[in-house]
Amino acid sequence: MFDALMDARTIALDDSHGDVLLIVMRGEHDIYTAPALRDRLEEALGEAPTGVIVDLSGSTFLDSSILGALLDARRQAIERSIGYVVCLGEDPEPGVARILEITGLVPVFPVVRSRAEALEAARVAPADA
Amino acid sequence: MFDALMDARTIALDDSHGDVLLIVMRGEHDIYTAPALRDRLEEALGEAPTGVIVDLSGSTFLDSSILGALLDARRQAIERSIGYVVCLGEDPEPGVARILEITGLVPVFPVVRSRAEALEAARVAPADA
Amino acid sequence: MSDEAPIVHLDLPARPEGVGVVRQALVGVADGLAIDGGILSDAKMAVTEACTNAVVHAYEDDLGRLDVEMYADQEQFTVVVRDRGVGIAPRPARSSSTALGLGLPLIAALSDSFEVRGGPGQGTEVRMSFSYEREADPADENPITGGPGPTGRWES
Amino acid sequence: MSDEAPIVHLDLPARPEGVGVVRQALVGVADGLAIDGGILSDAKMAVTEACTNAVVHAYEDDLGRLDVEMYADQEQFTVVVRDRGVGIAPRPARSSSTALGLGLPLIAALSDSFEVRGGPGQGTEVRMSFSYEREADPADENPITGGPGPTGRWES
Ligand SMILES: Nc1ncnc2c1ncn2[C@@H]1O[C@H](COP(=O)(O)OP(=O)(O)O)[C@@H](O)[C@H]1O
Ligand SMILES: Nc1ncnc2c1ncn2[C@@H]1O[C@H](COP(=O)(O)OP(=O)(O)O)[C@@H](O)[C@H]1O
Repeated sequence: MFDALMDARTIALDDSHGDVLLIVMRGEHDIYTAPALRDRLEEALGEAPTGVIVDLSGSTFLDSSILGALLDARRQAIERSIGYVVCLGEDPEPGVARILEITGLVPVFPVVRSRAEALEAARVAPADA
Repeated sequence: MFDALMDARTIALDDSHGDVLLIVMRGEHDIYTAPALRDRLEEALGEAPTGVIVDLSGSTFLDSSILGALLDARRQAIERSIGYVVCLGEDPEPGVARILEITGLVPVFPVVRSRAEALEAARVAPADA
Repeated sequence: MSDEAPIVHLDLPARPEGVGVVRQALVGVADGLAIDGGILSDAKMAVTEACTNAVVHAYEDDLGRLDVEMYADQEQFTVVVRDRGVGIAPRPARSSSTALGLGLPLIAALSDSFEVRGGPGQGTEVRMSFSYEREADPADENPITGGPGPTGRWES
Repeated sequence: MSDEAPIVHLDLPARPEGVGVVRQALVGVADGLAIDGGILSDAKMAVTEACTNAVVHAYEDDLGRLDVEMYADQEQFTVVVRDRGVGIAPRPARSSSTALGLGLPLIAALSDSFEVRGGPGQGTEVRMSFSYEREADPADENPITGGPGPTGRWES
């Protein structure tokens, strides 16, 4: 176990779930990694799957630049009628859970806890616009 | 899981192993925590058990002030004919393993990997002085 | 730690990669002060937002500096984030901007007290304090209202 | 990051709790530079030893300051640790001292190059560089010899 690996800020695309693409974020994310996240989201949405899940369960921190990127992607998903869900994991870090809660964004994205719930919800195209 | 808990620098005394006292160090340790470590070691050696184990398996970093404290305690253990072992764990952090290796201190303390080995070795009083 | 001199003074380029440096330094300070995990988490977020504003809004080029001081007294620790940039001023929303508009609301919601100073040509100073023990959650006292608008900016 | 200006300049009291702040700031810098875990680990240790020396040896009282700069270029990053204390000089080993005497040897073993400057009355500056990619382990080139002596000091 290397500190630097534990702390590594990674954004990986997981395409092993068929029609649903996962974007898996680990470590701390902010204005420094936001451009890479926007690229990845663009990529995932562009491959026009049934749905996209942003998996934050391995993430330890996110700021408002990340929320901005996630909300922009949500808008695009709605436009393209692609499912879009944020997955928080069962044991989220305060640096991730708190900002989602106090901004009231949990029902907006929506944010779910488990991977299973996320996969189910991502296969339903968004209702609202 | 709170960052601050994960990073917390703690030094705990574990007396649940009968005649062997464990000093369990978690997180990063340096000149700031060295005085507390010296106190704990003094305390443990003073209770005159069969042996003392310093458990570094949850520790992520240690510097030469900590080595100094551990070596002083080793000297005292030898004087008092108390067993003394450093336990590194099966998957030590580089911030702990590296300094022990490059200083050649692994055979000196001695340093062992598992808790079981440590308990066994700590019940043997040191041979050299 | 001392009440008078800053525990730490950081001076670094106002660039995206600097924000994490400030956050890590804050973790180091919090370690020394044995600060509660939830409060540290809030402080990391508020300080990140203040630094991000300096990185995103203060300077035209990427040569500007970001200046951060951390202080502690018996009741609270304080982080001051300062830039020498254009200052907070009414200005047309840049269409290219990806800023959400949640920075200052988050600072208000996550700190126990805060102060923003400055103006055009004076740069900006954001001063945030965090009590070691909270009587109430500041996010209840300064709640974030509204939600994302159709343009991407937050609307309250 | 820039090759010229320091990525970060830290100024803090030369006290034990400051050493962790510098280490955390280094982690933040390393994050931005995507530095290998093993090299970061070595850098944390070498920088800790240099800061500890400033804390332990440089000043008579606890009012002195510790000054740290971090730079990066294409091949390596460099950390400069500076104090304005008494300077490195031959002096009687204090019997009360708990210093092991491994600080400078560890700095030599863990950095790819280093330099110590100063002298009586001039303070001390330790400059350590760490390559992003190593051809050899510096600990093989500058091995630590000897072992703990009967007085508690390291003997080589
Ligand atoms: N350090 C700063 N320098 C200049 N302008 C700033 C600074 N901080 C904030 N501002 C201005 O105040 C506005 C509101 O800031 P904030 O609430 O943090 O939202 P955001 O940064 O997401 O736009 C910004 O859009 C910007 O115009
Ligand atoms: N920043 C400093 N200011 C003054 N003296 C120093 C400084 N750094 C090192 N020294 C002197 O050099 C000696 C050797 O330092 P070092 O190898 O780091 O071992 P240690 O600090 O464990 O004694 C110290 O004992 C001290 O006398």
